[in-house]
Amino acid sequence: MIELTLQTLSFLAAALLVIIGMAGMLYLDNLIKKLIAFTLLSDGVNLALVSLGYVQGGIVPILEPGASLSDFPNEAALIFGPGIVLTNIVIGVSTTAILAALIVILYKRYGTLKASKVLKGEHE
Amino acid sequence: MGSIDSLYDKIKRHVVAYFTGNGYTDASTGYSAGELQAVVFIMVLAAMFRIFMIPLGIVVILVAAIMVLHFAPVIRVIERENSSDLNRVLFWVFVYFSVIVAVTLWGR
Amino acid sequence: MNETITNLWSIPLLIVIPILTAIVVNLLYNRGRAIRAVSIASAAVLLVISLVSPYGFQWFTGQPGVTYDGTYTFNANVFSWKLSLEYYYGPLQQIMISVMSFLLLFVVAISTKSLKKNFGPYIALMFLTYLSAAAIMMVNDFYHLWIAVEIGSLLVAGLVAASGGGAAQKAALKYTFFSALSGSGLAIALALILGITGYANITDAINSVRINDLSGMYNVLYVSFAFLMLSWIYAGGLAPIHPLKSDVYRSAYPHATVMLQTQSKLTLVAIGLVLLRMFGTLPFAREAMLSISILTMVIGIVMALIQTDFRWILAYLIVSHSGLVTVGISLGTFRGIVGGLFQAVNDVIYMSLLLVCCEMVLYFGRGTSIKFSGGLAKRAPLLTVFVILGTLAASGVPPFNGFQSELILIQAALEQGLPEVAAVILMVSVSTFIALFRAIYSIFLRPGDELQQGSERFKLPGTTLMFLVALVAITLVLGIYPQLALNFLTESALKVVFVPWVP
Amino acid sequence: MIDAFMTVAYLMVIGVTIGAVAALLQKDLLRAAYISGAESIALAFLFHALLAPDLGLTQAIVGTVLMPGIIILAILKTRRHEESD
Repeated sequence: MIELTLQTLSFLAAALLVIIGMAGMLYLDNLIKKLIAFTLLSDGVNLALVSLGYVQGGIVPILEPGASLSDFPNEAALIFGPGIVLTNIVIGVSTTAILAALIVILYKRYGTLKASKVLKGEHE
Repeated sequence: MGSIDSLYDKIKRHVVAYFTGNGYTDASTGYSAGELQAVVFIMVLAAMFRIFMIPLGIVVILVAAIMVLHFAPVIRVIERENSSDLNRVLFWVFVYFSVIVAVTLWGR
Repeated sequence: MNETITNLWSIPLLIVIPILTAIVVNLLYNRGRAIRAVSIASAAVLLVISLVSPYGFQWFTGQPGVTYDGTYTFNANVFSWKLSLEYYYGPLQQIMISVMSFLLLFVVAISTKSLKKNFGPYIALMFLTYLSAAAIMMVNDFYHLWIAVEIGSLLVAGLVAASGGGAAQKAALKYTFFSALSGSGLAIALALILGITGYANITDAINSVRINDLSGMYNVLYVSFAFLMLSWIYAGGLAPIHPLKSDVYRSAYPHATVMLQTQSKLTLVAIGLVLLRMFGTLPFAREAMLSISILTMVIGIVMALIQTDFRWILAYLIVSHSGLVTVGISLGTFRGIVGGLFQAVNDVIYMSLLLVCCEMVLYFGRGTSIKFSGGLAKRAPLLTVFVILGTLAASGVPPFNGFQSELILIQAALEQGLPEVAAVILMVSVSTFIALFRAIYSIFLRPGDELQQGSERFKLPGTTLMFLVALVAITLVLGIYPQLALNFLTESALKVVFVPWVP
Repeated sequence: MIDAFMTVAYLMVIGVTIGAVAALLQKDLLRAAYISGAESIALAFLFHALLAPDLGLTQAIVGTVLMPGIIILAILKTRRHEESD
């Protein structure tokens, strides 16, 4: 039996977010909905990466004045996940902006937001 | 595919479609060349399974031959599966990813 | 290993000059002549830098710090530390980036001449694409690799969408939607590798995997391998994602496709070498890479055979020939890697030749569909000669460069005891000829309609003519003296095979 | 104090999941954008609870203002309700 700590729960939430995002990107027919599903997917990945570094009962990895140096490596949360996530958030924003711009352009051209009409394959 | 056509029916339909169907067009040379190439490619790749086990290679070649005869114009199947529809590509990527992870973990 | 700083100027310049050019070109609104001058000068500077640059490393955060009393904390030992974020410029990087700079120079010259409207942002996107490909080629840490791949995929979408037309915008939207999966996968792979080894640097990660006993954690390594390979497939346009990538190649302007295909070939080479260095010793890793490459070659060439549009044929041929590049890399032997890298160089050159010819067919006002055209050979005989030379080079006919690299690849496949792969490579080169010659016969050689018959000849623009002549000269020179390129490639291939931790 | 903090964190784990589903089930796209912003607030709090306060701040700004802002701009330029057919 896995203990239901905050880390396990947030891994679970991250997996659910990724699955919801993928399902939304696959099954929803509206382009804006697909865009929202994409942001949920990247949120899920971010959450997974952040909870990788969590330490049960640990402290924020900032060395405050007066803190003991010997306990710091054992207690502090790992920072490699957050280092990647900060970049991933920025990349997510820029990708969202480009997708939104393309969706607006395609709406002006085709007059619809339905993915089944706009994103048809070329060979059909 | 609950098709009850015999092999003769398939080949006959194929041949008739060549000579009467849409008539001779610019595309038909490409289609016939592509069909032959695809069949040869599939057989050559099926023969590659001999590097694991020679009996496995024989079985895979036989299975490939039966599959080729079943999906008679192979090129049509390939063309349909190559559509750039987003959902179709996503589906193939999921299949691919699971196969890669399964094969690599199993091969260990 | 002792590493010395021998290169403090050229690597930053190769990154900074494209960014500065992109900003300046964006600011020069509606001043076509100024944009042309700035971009051509900048591309020429990039070509010169990539040709004369010394080999060496560039480390970030390597500067000495300043203390309160004005002295420096400078210490000679600072330079003996191995810093994590690292770029490397070596012979492989030199030849790849030089070829790309050469193509960029002429592509910029052609596009500033042929586009009529305000094209500043378009040229800026072109330079940024160059930047991302150069960064992916030089990088030696996973963090920058991830960022460069992400930037590159967004730039591909931007460059395609800027080409206009509904098909181009649809292709861009699909490609960007997919970057969600690929980018997140690459981030997860990076996090897993960091978690296992503790290093973002590829050299340190490989050393850590070799030194420490990771037998209990092979599952994690395999998952990160799979995610990294997903981004390899996505960025290079290999098998399951090739419909999106061929859409992209087909719907951009042909001169933009020159940059796009160069970028994706360089990405394939760089990430493929990283995969081979990091995961090459894992069982079944190279087999997975090899099967993807063979599938790409086969599906690409079969789809190219049945297309009825010259641009579609070229798009699928580019996909199929990227399979040729990766077959060599994923064979993993010295000869295979040399063949793959050489094929990448050759492929970029002869595909550019064919793409520029395709652009000229569009420019003369004829469609590229092979159904409703014909008779162009009478009115543009020079273009016909060039396109036939490009076809011969692409299908591996002896005096041209395609022959040399395909010969090396076939030898490598036979050495490994895989005659089937050699047969597939041979058939790909033959089918390339068939697919291209169908289009050339219909567009150039077949007698055209009476309405399309005219008396006056089409004249090739001067820049394009220079570009075509230069490309044909390069294909001939590399075909007759392959050592000119192989000298650059052998050292890198040896390093990858025998000392994979050295960049 | 700690227990209250952790209880809220557990609630936020549930809130993130419910927010994600609720955002995708809306017919009104504008409301979907707002709900995805609310989900981002929960996510920011969760980052804070997972000992990454800097990421919590970034996510709070980016996820609640910037991302829904971009999506709302796109909705204003296109249409507010999903097509029924």
